[in-house]
Amino acid sequence: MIQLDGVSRTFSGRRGTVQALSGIDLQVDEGEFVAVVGRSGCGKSTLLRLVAGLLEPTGGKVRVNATRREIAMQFQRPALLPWRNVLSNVLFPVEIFGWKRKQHVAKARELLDTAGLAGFEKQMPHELSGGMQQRVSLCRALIQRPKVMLMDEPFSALDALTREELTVELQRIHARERTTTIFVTHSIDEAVLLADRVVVLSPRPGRIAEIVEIGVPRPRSLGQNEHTEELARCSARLHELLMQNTDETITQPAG
Amino acid sequence: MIQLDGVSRTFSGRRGTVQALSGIDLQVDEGEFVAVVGRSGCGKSTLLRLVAGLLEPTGGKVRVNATRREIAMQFQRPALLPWRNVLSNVLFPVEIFGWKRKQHVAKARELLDTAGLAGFEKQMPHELSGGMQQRVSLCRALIQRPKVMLMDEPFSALDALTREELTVELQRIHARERTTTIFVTHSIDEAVLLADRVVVLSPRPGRIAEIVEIGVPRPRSLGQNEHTEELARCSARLHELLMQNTDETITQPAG
Amino acid sequence: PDSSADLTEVKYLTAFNAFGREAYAFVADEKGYFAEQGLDVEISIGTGSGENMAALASGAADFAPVDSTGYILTKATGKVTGITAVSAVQQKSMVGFMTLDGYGITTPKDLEGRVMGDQSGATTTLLFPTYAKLAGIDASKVEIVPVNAGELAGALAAKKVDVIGQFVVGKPLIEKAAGGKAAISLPFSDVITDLYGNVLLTSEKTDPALSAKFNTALIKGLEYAITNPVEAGQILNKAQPETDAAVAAKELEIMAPYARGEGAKLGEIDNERVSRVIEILTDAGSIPAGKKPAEFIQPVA
Amino acid sequence: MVAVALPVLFLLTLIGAWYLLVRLYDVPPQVVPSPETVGSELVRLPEYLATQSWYTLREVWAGFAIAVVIGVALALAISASRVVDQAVSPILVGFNAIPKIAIGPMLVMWFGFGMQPKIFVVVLLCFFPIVLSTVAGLRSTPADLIELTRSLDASRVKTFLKVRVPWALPQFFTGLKLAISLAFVGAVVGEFIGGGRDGIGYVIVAAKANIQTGLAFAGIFLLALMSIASYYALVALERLLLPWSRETTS
Amino acid sequence: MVAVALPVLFLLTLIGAWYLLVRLYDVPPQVVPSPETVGSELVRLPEYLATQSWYTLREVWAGFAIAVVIGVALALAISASRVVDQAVSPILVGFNAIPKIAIGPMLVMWFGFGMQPKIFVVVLLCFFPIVLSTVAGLRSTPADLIELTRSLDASRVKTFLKVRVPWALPQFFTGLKLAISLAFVGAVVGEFIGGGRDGIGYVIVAAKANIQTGLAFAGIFLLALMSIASYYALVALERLLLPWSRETTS
Ligand SMILES: Nc1ncnc2c1ncn2[C@@H]1O[C@H](COP(=O)(O)OP(=O)(O)OP(=O)(O)O)[C@@H](O)[C@H]1O
Ligand SMILES: Nc1ncnc2c1ncn2[C@@H]1O[C@H](COP(=O)(O)OP(=O)(O)OP(=O)(O)O)[C@@H](O)[C@H]1O
Ligand SMILES: [Mg+2]
Ligand SMILES: [Mg+2]
Repeated sequence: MIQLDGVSRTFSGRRGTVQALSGIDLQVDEGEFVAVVGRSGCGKSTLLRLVAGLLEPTGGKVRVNATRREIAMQFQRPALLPWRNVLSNVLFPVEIFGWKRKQHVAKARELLDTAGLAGFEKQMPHELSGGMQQRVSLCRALIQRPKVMLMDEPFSALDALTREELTVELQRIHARERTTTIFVTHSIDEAVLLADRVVVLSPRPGRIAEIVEIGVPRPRSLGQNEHTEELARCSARLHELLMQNTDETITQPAG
Repeated sequence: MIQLDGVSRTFSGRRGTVQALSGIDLQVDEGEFVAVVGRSGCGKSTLLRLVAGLLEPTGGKVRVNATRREIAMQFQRPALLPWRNVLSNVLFPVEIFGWKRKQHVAKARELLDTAGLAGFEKQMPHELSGGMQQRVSLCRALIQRPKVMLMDEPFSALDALTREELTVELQRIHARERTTTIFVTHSIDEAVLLADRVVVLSPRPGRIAEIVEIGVPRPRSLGQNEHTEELARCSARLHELLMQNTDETITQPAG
Repeated sequence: PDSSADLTEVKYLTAFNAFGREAYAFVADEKGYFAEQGLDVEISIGTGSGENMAALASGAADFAPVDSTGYILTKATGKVTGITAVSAVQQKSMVGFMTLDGYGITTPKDLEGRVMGDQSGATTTLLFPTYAKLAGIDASKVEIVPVNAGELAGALAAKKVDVIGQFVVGKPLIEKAAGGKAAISLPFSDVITDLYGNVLLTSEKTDPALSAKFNTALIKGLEYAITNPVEAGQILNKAQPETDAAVAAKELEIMAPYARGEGAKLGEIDNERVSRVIEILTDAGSIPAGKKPAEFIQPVA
Repeated sequence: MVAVALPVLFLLTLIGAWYLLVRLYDVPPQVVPSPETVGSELVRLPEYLATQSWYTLREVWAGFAIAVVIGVALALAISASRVVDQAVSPILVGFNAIPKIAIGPMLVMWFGFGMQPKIFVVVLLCFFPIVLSTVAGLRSTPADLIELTRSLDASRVKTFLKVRVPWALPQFFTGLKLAISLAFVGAVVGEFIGGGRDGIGYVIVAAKANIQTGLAFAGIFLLALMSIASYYALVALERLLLPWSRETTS
Repeated sequence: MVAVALPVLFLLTLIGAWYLLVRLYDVPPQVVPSPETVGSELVRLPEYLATQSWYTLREVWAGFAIAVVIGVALALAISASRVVDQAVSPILVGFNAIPKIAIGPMLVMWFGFGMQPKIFVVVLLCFFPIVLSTVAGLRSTPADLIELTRSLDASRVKTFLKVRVPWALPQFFTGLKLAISLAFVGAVVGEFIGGGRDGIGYVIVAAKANIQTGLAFAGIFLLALMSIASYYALVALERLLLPWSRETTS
């Protein structure tokens, strides 16, 4: 479904050059759920942008076996349109795709409901809390019913409880629709809970340090499960991998 | 140091009225570290804004025993100035206060260093990743050396490792400077690790559900500690409290 | 210029723009007539009677020619104060109508039923009822459309109007604007004989000795310009390259008889004729009765 | 209340100052008339002045409407294509510098003395701020939002309609407010060079030529009044249409 | 390269079209001259035209500079205080509608026939877009950033200098670009009503009155050229000073 061959990406500006990603080889199969973890600034968002076709790689090849419209991207920042209320922000992709608005209003309300935003349909984005804005943007991505879902820290502004609820919901959707998903997160728990494989990126330049397979059947939940041990093992391994990267000297933007 | 008496706050707009906070009584003593947890949208940011004097309460009284300049606020969103590079964004409060820029450049660099942003001083905000922007805004708040520090989910966009490093740093600063701190977070671990007391807000309207005392001596760290049991107990209690709120029906903005 | 320290500085405005009819001031300057009188004259371009009178009244300019009729009308009705006429640039008024060959207007009578374009506030419009009465035509049968001075020639050429208010000296320019078509003028002086053309105005506060010196030089320039129109046209063109030397020469040729008039000295202005003008205007109901020539002119010695 | 009381108060102060200046400095009345003269002219010719003002107001709004259509079309073309921008913008700037007085002969030749030439001048004077402000607005869309539309594979047209245009509206309104002010200037210039005896601009110019300074100033007063009314009509429209813009800024 | 080539190409196309139109429709040369005539006039009087253009350019930039100072000061006052806004803005709008033709006598009375009255008219014509755009820019600061300055207890002045003003700069430049275009219009109007015989605007008007249409168009051409050059000087300055604005928008 998604294939990256030796992909690298450099940003060059007036203030020097930053190599964000280097030599990334990754294949994501149809229906697979891949989590990406790595330190802040290691190139996770850049990776998603490359897959979404929003950035061109400066080296290597990115191939995605889906049309642009079949790929949904949830950005790290909510990116809501300030002149639209919550409901019509969620319906934005529907309008862009030229779908019938009427047919999707119910779906949008349902999504907002699930996200705990029932009753806020008419509010404007600036009247929402940070976490609420993030949930609106999640609903906006989900209404597309995409074949490929790219999520950039979708739950970062949410409390543990809402996070859990939405994690469950996400697993349900993934089970039902077999959406190929790349999910960037800072939470190892989340990664282990949701993903088939977890990609660990090492920072500057972002390289794949290791890919950890989570061989636990679904549906999963943390703590109350016969596979607790396996999950704990994966978590520990991920921790360890992320720790390793600390030793590496943080490189500066080459001037 | 900080005293809230029966504070409530309502937002009324053309799309109805939302009661964000109601009947909040809270006292924070000098040097105390208070964490605030609660579901997304329950009024945590509103609480901080009230303490910072950025919002007027619609009911009750807010008293803070510090001048405005002695209060530093880290916002939920980075709010960096797009025309200033990283270093000069960090130095922004210095300029506003009319302090000597020269004397603070070293301090700013040191903070950026600690935050893992060495070498990025000259980059512009839009060239940074989400987490990097958040760290810049943290440095900007810290350069004030405030008596009162209000932090709104300061680590939400950071990976576990960076988070841990900065938590340690924050504890160190708090131990050294005795900064009175209110710290909004979604991470129960973080709350338990850092706070003297954890305020649990129940959602809509935000009320104080309970205040949990963390009676564990400092410095603390998770897992490798003789007080593990006590910490675990606190965590469990907080989880439980947050869970309770789920039952409450989520109220809508009254139309 | 280095001797300008001991010259008296004088600000002069042309009547309107820098057409050939204004060349005499440039000639006086070029030939050194002003300097002879100990004057350092700065020639600026006038933008019309009203502006010129306002400039003189406010002291922004020292001398400026203005159409005599317009001046008397304005001053008699109290709209301007503190200025006076010292001499006459043209003994005979050059105001009139102009039309093009083929438009079917050759006599005043032909004006009836036609559309006339004229600048608002122009003497032609103001005096048209008087003109009509003396010429025996029905003024109410002529429609007057206000047209900006700069667009008159174009409007006539495009036949948006049949006839325009225009100084007789405007003939060569109108013909040029019409692409060479012959222009026909109907001068007011054919019907109303006593009107002066432009008179030289100055503030009532101006030193008469200065007025006399300036007038002497200016009239000397006028004499030279109408006697040597081709050279005068070139002098003008040298100073103001926007002008057309040939057109200017032709204008001056047409102007010569109007400047000289019949029997008077060049530049002369006298009470008797002014009182006749006042009579005409009083009869026409344009000015209140009882005005005296001395209120309008202070001829130079 | 206050929104009306304040400018009226300020205006009265200005009129007082004017009165004093005219008195103290002995300004000749043919240069600046005293306020009473102006007032008495307004009272003397109410009907005539109303008719002429109404004529000008119609010119202004007709020309303004046309300028909005043309201006927006040009702005869309310019911001949609670099090539159009580079080819057209300099020409537009140069074109805008052409003195309107210079096109008098063409106006008279093409249109005669009706309302059209005046509307034409109004359009010429006021389309440029609309173009410039709209282009600036269309270009100021945050990179975030454009990334969003790109991720949705939105067509250029949809991106324009759904994101760039709404985002540009506040700046577009700045352009409109400038344009309506210039439209009044245009109407007067049009009435000046376009001939005919209609419109308050004609009244001003004719009165001035006849040294009826009082009447000229009365006309100027009415012109200013219409200009203020039109401007604040746009301000009201902006408040009505763009509450979000005021709510998200501070 | 392309940035210059394209408009030149487009201009040549326009000149070609002009040439053809004049030929095909037999437009009388006294209304619209052919391109050759205009060219030959440029060649005939290079020195005179250069002197007059230079005079106008000085007027324009002097007036523009003054307008920037006045405009910015007014904009700061208006956006700093609601009272000032409500008292001054309507007056400003009305004031801006005053036909410049009507103030000719006052100009001459105050300033005489030198460069000052023209500079004055330039200022009158071009300060308004600066005020309006700057006010709009100063008011468009995101609530986020103002909250930041409030949390730092920044004074109003510091908030202005360090946040509002930088944020307003892109819109300020839109105002400047409009203003410089209007400054050229103002210079021509000033030269027309202000008397004197200097400046390219005077050349245009005088040449037109003398039916020297070729020369008038040559003047217009030079005026347009200066206008384009000035405009793009501002564009270049904007690029130099505000890279962040282009980098954060799309
Ligand atoms: N400016 C505003 N106008 C209207 N309603 C507002 C405004 N600001 C906040 N609210 C409402 O107040 C409530 C509390 O918001 P607040 O931002 O304090 O939540 P929070 O606890 O910080 O949430 P999060 O964890 O998602 O950041 C929300 O329901 C929100 O919709
Ligand atoms: N537009 C840009 N211009 C210059 N450098 C950029 C740009 N975008 C990203 N970078 C750089 O690329 C690197 C990776 O950025 P990216 O946003 O992909 O990080 P990330 O892994 O998503 O971090 P975070 O977890 O903090 O969001 C960073 O060092 C950043 O400075
Ligand atoms: Mg990221
Ligand atoms: Mg919040």
